[in-house]
Amino acid sequence: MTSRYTRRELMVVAAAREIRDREVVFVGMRLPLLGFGLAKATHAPDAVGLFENGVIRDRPAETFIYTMGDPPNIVGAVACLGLVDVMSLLQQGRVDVGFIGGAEVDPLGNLNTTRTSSSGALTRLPGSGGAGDIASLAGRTVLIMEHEPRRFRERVDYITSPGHFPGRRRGGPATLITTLGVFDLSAGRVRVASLHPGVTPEQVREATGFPITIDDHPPATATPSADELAYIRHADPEGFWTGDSMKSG
Amino acid sequence: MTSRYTRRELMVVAAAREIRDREVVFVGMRLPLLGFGLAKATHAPDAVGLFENGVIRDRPAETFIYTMGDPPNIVGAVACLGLVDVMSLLQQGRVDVGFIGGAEVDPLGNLNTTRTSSSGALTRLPGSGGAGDIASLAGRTVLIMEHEPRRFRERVDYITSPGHFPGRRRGGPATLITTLGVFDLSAGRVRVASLHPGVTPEQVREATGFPITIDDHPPATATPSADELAYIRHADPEGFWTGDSMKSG
Amino acid sequence: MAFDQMIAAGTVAKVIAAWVGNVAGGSGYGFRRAYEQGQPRRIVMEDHSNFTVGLALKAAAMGLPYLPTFSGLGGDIVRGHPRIRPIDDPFGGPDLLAVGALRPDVAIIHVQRADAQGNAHLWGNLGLTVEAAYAARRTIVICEEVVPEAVIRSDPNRTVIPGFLVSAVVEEPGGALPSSVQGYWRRDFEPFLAYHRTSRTPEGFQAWLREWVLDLPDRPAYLQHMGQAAVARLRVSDRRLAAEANFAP
Amino acid sequence: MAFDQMIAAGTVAKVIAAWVGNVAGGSGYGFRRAYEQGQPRRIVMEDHSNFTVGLALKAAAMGLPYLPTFSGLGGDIVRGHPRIRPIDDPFGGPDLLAVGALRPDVAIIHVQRADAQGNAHLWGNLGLTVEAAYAARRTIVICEEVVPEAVIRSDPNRTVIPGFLVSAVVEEPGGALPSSVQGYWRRDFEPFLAYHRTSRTPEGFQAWLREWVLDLPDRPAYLQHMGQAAVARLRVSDRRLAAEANFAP
Repeated sequence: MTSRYTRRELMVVAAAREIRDREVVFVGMRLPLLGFGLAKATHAPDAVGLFENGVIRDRPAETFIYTMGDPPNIVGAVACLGLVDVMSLLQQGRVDVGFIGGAEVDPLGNLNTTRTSSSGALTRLPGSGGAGDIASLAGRTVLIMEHEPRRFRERVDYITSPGHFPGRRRGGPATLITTLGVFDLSAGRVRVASLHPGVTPEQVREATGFPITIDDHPPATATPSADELAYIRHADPEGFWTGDSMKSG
Repeated sequence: MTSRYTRRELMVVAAAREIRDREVVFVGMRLPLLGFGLAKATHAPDAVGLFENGVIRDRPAETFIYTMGDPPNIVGAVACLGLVDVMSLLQQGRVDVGFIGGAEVDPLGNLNTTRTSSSGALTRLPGSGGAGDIASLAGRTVLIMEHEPRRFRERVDYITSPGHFPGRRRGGPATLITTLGVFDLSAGRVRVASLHPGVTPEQVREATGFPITIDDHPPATATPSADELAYIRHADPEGFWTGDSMKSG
Repeated sequence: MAFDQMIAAGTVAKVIAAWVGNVAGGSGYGFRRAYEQGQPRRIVMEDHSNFTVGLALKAAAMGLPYLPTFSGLGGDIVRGHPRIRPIDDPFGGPDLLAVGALRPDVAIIHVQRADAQGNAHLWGNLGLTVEAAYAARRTIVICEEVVPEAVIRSDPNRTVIPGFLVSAVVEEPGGALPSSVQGYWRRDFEPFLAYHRTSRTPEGFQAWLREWVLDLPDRPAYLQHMGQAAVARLRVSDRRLAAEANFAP
Repeated sequence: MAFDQMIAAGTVAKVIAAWVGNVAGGSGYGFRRAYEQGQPRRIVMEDHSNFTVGLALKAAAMGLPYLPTFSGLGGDIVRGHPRIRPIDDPFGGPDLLAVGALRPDVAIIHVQRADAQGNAHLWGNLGLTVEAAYAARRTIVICEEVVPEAVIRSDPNRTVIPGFLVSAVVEEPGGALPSSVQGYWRRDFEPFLAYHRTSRTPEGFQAWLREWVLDLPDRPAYLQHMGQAAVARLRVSDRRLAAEANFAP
């Protein structure tokens, strides 16, 4: 990480690049929300964003929002439907890409946000929210995680958001964006796509609780341009989501 | 029929009397719509009416309507939802009574509005509309028919709107209002509740294509009061529905 | 009535509907000739009740192969039906029916206003409009007015169809005539009566088809043929505005 | 957060939810203590995704024993779930899950305005509000304003809950604070952060409970305890009105 941008800002840029123009995106809060806004402001002006509470937007809210139900996220929305309506569109296959996070991930891209005993004691997490639905039903999913050994597990304790599995109807994890790099999950295993500037393969191996294949000279994740940073800092002026201490899933 | 009121006006009054106060009523067009309005204006001020297109009203439209989707039926509605929404409420069991009509009826209260060969040749009728749903799902149903031998059949050619049958989940035909009388169907057979003034048991037997039991001295259907007639003529000023030539189901 | 006109014109191979007729008179003569005599061509008829056809569209809208219902049990509509079959309740309750998804190739819907992206505001009578728009492979929105996107965004709860479901937007004021559009056009009832009379014979229908379809190149010509006086009489100029809804954040 | 508060107060025996936490910080400490340590009492947890809990309510709202879905296949939420089980597609497609109906005893919902009969106008964020109101045995509507019925009737498409489903109407301005109400109240984010901090320990929670619940007899006292300045800051005084919708017939 350089002094010019935080690792989370880099992750927002990586998230934005997962969105293609004209795609329908299932947007989460935090980094994906910023990534959606950034994609709209740059290479994907005609992308459309769905929120699990029923909101459909084709541009980010005018002001900072803490939750997707906050009034500024309604103002200027193209539609404000119910949860079942947008989930129905998701189930229909109308959503190209969805973003989800978790406390634990495994090589198949399974995510756990329900409960874990990885620390020895039982820890209860908040639960699925819409993540399990997005994982099941989106055209592809992008996973966003803090890269720590206890979070990268051979097998997650509980599959809240299913990754690749036999008989999957559509979709599945395409990309994993972490605090250390960007990984391709589309083939059902974890392959390094790029490492964040300054991150070494050894660091990644040590932070990953399962064997991982890394090419000899993996490319570096593209760094944020000045315009991209300007956008992010305008959207998250106090670094609530992109500051130094990222909150998990 | 006397000169003071038409037989259809009498039927509207009979229909209104089938509605109790505070009931939720699935309203059809024509006579049931007038009956609902009349009940509201008299003994059932707190009844609520559902229309199959999604409209919910607690008073009749201000002006005459030809169809339930006509703009005056939206103005002043308490809610205007979709068809599936009101049908869902019907399926939930939230509707106390529904009104339906048909081209043919049989002793179990089965109604046919789909197709018949009673005249020798095949005749196609418009179909169920919402009638089959009301027959299936309302707390009870009131049937409204022209009383003619070819319409009162031992077994209808096609059951569009099911009457009494083994395994019925709820509801079923309660009352049949015809151009000749009012009949109780609640026990799964046709029993005369009242004959319209001037109608003889012989007339009814001749006009009914199946055996029918009539008590020795059946009561006469209560005639419309001046207030009731005034209401009906205000609501249907040109006698479109209550004039001399009634249209079938 | 539109069903009947298309059938009588010989453009329809199959009808999937709960009701085919004329709100003015009941019977649709074109439908009857096709169904009873195969004139001008045979049609296949898939009969429904309002709720089952609504559920068939809703199933497609929800991305499901079917939806369950209790409606129709004990009747003939669902007997041997190509899209409806009996199923068990997996939780051990009474038997149900499964209504298979109906996914139209095209849905054509008329709304009051839409923006150029197809985000559509609709109010008044809803019926099955929203389900059809969600279910169809392609949805064409016809509107009274194409409005600036700020109008749509001022009230996202009024957007019943998000633009990303819409293939084309057509600005065609009066495009729904002789049917009504809440706040824009009254129903013109006379054409329903006239069509009912004239369509009684194939010759009458052909005369109607020539006069009202074949000889009129576009909608302005249609309105001109209706006559200025009729158009003026049907156009809504009163205002009964919805109560204010403040979306300020 | 309300979930967490009720659980930590020991008033909850069972939770049926997709997500239990605090929008400010993720974890709900009261929920964690109950789930992990049985403090102050054991709770039974029925985990869902947003869509499956939505479908459970929707099934009850539609009067059905279940609704099918593809969401959750391949994951652990649906494994051995008391309300979700695998089913066949009766039309021969891929396997599905059946989500059993969830019928709450009471739904408590907050809307902008309602008339004295409970006909309720709601705009902005919808989520699962409508499904809950339809599904529950009793629905209590809390509103910012009880308005004359003419206000509700001016815009029947805004009436998301018809009054005949409503058991009680409560006029309680600010009753949703610290959450937002579109057009009336901004979200007060600070209490979410403060609760997150203080609820980390049982003692902290008890202090919170005393200060914000037990020591405040009613909602006016709650608002007074918030302080005039906070209330003034949160109250929306701007106006961003929905575009006109003309309902004239």
